[in-house]
Amino acid sequence: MSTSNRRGFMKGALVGAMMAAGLISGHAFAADYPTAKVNTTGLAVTDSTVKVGILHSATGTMAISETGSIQAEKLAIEQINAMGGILGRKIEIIQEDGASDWPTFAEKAKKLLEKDKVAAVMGCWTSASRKAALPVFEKDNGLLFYPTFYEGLEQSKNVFYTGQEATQQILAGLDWIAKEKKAKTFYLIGSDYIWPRTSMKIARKHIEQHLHGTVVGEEYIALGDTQFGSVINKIKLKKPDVIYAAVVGGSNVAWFKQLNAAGLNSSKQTMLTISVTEDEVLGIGGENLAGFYSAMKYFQSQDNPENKKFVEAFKKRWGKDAVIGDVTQAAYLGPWLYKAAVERAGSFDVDKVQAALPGYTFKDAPEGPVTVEANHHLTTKLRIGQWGKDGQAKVVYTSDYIKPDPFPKGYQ
Amino acid sequence: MFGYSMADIGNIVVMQGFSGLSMFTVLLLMALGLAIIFGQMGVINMAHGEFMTIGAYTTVLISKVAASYGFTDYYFVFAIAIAFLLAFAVGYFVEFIMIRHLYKRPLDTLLATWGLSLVMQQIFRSSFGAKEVSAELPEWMLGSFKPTPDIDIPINGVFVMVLAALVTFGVYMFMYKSRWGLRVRATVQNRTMAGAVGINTAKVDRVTFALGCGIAGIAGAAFTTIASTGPTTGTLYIVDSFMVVVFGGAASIVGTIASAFGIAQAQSILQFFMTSSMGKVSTLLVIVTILMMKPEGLFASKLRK
Amino acid sequence: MSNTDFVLAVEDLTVSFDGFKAVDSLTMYIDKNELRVLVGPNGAGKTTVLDLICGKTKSTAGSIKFNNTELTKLSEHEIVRSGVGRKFQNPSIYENLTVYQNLEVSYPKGRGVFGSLTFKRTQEVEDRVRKVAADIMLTEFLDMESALLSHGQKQWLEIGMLLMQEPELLMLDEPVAGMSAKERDQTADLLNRICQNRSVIVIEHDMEFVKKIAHKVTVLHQGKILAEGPMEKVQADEKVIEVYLGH
Amino acid sequence: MTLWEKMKASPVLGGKEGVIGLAVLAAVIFVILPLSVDIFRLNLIGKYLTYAFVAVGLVMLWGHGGILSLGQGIFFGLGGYAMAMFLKLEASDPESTKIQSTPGIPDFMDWNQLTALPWFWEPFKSLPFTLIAVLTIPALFAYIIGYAMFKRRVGGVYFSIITQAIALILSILIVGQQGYTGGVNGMTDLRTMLGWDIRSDSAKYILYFVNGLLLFGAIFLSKYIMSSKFGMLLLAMRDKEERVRFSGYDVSNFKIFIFCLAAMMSAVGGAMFTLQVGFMSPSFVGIVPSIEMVIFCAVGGRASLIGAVYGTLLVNYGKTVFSETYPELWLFLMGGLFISVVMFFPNGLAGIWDKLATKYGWFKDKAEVAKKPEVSTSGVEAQVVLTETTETMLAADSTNTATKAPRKRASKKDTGLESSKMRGAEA
Repeated sequence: MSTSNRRGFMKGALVGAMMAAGLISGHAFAADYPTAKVNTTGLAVTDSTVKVGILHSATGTMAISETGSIQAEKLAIEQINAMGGILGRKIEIIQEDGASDWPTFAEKAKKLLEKDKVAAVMGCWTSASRKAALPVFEKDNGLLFYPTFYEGLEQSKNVFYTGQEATQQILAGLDWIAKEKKAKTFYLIGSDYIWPRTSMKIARKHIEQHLHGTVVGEEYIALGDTQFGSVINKIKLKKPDVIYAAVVGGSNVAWFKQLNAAGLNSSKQTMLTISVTEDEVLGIGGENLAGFYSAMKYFQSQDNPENKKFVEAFKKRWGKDAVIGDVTQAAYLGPWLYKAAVERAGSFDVDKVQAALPGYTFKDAPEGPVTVEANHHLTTKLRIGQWGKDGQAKVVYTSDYIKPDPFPKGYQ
Repeated sequence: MFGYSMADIGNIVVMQGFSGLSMFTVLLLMALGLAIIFGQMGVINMAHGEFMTIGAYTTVLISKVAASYGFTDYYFVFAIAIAFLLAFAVGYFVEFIMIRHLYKRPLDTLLATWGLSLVMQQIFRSSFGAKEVSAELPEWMLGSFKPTPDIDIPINGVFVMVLAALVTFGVYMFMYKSRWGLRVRATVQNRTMAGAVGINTAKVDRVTFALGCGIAGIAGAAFTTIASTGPTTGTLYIVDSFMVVVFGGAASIVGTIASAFGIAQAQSILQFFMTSSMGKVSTLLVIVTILMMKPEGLFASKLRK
Repeated sequence: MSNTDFVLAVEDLTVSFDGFKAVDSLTMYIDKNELRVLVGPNGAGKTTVLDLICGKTKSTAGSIKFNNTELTKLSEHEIVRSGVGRKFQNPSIYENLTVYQNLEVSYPKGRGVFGSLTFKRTQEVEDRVRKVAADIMLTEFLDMESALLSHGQKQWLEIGMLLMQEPELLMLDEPVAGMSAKERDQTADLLNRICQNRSVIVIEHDMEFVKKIAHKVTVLHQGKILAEGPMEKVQADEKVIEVYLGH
Repeated sequence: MTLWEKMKASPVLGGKEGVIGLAVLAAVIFVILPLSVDIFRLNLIGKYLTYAFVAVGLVMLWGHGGILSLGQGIFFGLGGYAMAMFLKLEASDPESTKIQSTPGIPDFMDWNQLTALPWFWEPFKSLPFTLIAVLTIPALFAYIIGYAMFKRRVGGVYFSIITQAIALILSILIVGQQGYTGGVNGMTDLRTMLGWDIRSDSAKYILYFVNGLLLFGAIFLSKYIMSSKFGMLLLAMRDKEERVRFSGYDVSNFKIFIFCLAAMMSAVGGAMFTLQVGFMSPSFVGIVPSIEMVIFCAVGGRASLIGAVYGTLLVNYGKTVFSETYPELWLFLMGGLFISVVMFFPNGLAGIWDKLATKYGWFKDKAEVAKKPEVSTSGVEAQVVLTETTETMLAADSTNTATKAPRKRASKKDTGLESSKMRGAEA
């Protein structure tokens, strides 16, 4: 990592991480920050602890995706606690299950904010769960760190979005594939809900207006549908240069398996997807993905030292078979950003924390340095990974820094 | 279809025909076990999808074991056998502790098996983790068979097709050509009478239920080749399975076959000409409309009441 | 078909199940206040005839006229409302309700959705229930849950439920099945009493009982009428003897 | 007569036990809960109580009528969406949506490139229209479904599975037509109703009480229906449909009516849900919530109106508590609860109460007890023999008729299975 101003990491990921963060912020002691001063709004902050909520689906269909986020957030919090916590206060986790049910997210968010008075919440995964919980955060003036790449069109003072918004993930990826593969015709396919639809809308405009290409087909699959025979035949008929895919959940696995079986493997067909991370590969199987591309801001295989350390710590904590996808890494950023924000603000008060975070650059993020912008999204790079049979992606392209633009002009 | 060559269209027609057939066999395999449990026994088994998931996880586990012994080529045959046995055994046990107390309350079996499905999902999650997993497929099952350079026939589709044919044949032989089948049918038609002529109806029930579950296990194993395996995978299949069985006329295995065929062709064609999600909705609407007009399904046995 | 003076005129009635003709071109007329008994071996089509008249089964061809109203096009409840009552082979009563309630439910008022919501137990209802209860010998049991009645009493209760509707035509499928000898006698009296102002069709196997009640007997065989007339005449009919003995 | 005596004698309320049951429920909902929990929990309970509308409807439809609808989520959703459309329009005034390409339309429409409000949204600018729509749209929908099915005598399991399929279709449609419906996200961020902030604590209190009153309204209405001839016919249809038909009743009309009524109750629940929770999403329309609602009813006792309310509260409270305390285990507990209720307590909480009450002789004279819910493990289709109606009818009997004697038969001390066995012996 060239931008890193430090050298000589100590062995052992945990110790390394402790030291790393320690070097940046300096050790803080609770005594320097009396509770009455740092907590003026009645949050669950004592002289020795601060309560933070984790709100993801541990059960239901979304548990498949959200488990990684829970693990990353817990790991980050344990590391923060091991190096002394935030302003000398250990983080106590209160974990709630959103049960893959959007209203439950709202209910649990309310419970965390109103009953437990948590100082911040790491959570939500799907847009629907965030949309359901958002009014609660806004009304109770809570703080949410949201890890998933999403469709944008949102900006709340109560949320920090640690994943990419749609334009960050889409535009540079399309530029790359159009240039690299000389692609002119695109087939867009996604699951039938807001994120794929919004993403495809942006992709279509970009393809038509900036790349001067053609969209030869646009297709949406009912959530949970597992039969792709007809869709694949339509694609075969249109023979697009690139399939641009945003299929999710159980459908995603079926999509790749059936695509491959129908002879459309990477030797015949270029595909760029924005919905496959290392987590999904577990279910799809590397052999069905080999050669296809994903556009993400992070891949587990990145070989910068911060990432190596992170991967090692993650596997040590959650087992050697654990994999880390884009969202998992973004979830890992949440607690660290929160820690930095509180320390910059010198207070746990939500308003002060909110004000303190924009402008901060987190240099030790596994993906590489990220900067929090005034619109509460992160400036990040985009990477294109090409999947191998082993279920890991080789990073074949890394973009420049891309500023977040949740309300992109000309794409709405 | 302007702008495409005749050859293109010809190829698509062939492949589309195959994809309709392939969907047919998938639906059939999904529904066969339920046709026995729901159609013959009247048990509304909402945990049918979870029995399929048992088969799927079994296959995944065996593929892992096989891989570690360098034995990946033909493990699938064993996996299917073990998936059947395991799902059969669980079904046998479930019948014994739960279902047999509920035969006279069919709507209650729906609620109880719903509870069962929740419990099974959590068992899967606790044992295998919340994330999806995949079975490593043998080399020969990947890719496609090419009669001409432009036509791809998916091998896993062919595999599911062959398996569905075998299982259907097996079920047919069992139900209509074996002594056991005779007992099953006798018990279903007139329990008291069957008991009176010396059939152990309790045992027949148990084996029949377990058999239906075992077939679900086979289906689950086969579906690892085309779809996902996770704790909640079963929920993807349950409604389709019931639709097939009900649409076919619950008590008729021929009906189940016919209805799987009809639904698959309709959905396959509609999804080709409409968007996938509207194709699915339209298919369901057509089924529901037909069912409203002909509630007994396509192949109801006409009885003189 | 032309109009007739008969209460019930069945003409050329046919029904087939998958080609099997359970009732085959049957023609039969029932007079006012007549008590007709249908006899015949099992599978002769007796119950099917009743099913056809009351609309439970739809005919393939032919006509059924009740007071010159065509019944074949009407639905079950319309047929009942036009004055036809039907008792089933197995006593069909509401076991969770009391005898009183069983009779009350059968009272022909408040038969629509909103009528039933606003239905009140008036003196008229009360009187009618008591009168019918007396007819069917169940006065003492009015407040008993009907599941607790004996088999014979259940049969009577079902007849009583039909009487509540004051039908012009009453059809009874094996009303004395499962009854003791004494109950059979009581039932015979009951039937003789109730057919005084209505027509009754009875299906019965017990020839002794048939003799006690029948005005006329119709013998069915394979969906067709084999013989019809007074009991003595029918009993002497050679075809009838052949069918019964050869059976 | 004093008021107390009048109430006791009322066949609608269900005798002494019925009156006390209602009084206790009223005390729980209107006094005990509001005094003992904070506004957060109370709002949560208010949310649970919106499901109780569905459960009460199901008691009539399923417990008494024997018609198991697995599509009650459809109506809950329709009611909820109707209300949400009104609130969303109010929240989308041009001022607060000025950053949109088309200000003045709901945000999700703007994201989906709609540039004008669809025609069918227009009337939802009016609250009176919305309130009428909450009741009539689900009823109309239920009428169409009910008419198509009951006139063709689709019943039992087939009805259940077809309603389930309709629930699935509707949820796919809502998700698919996101420009008009908000898709899988639903309609979120609802704030005010005619300028009144529904998210404030005071509004939550008020809505909770309104919800409670409406629920009591639904219960009273149901009790009235159950105690009328209609209620008796409903039971009769459940057990001997053919007989009812041949007593001159058009059975399908009765079924359609009760189905529509249950649909309307569900819809009121849905509308109250939207108001109290502040959003509506397709996750209430689909298969899972529809089955869950049946389970609330089963846990409470499928034939008992009051039981249904307690069942709803218990299951949802259990869900909340278990998922807070044992997030990894709560499915085991829920699944186990459903299985055990069905297998061991088919009459749910109401059945347990009856057993206890019988054993200790609370409220009942033993003769009446004999006619209480009999479940049946021995019956044909899913049957429970009923509770309130028979009992209330009996109460009415004792005032109207003098012949009490036969009721006092010695063998009727026991309930349930024992007594059905005895009946076998007597028959």
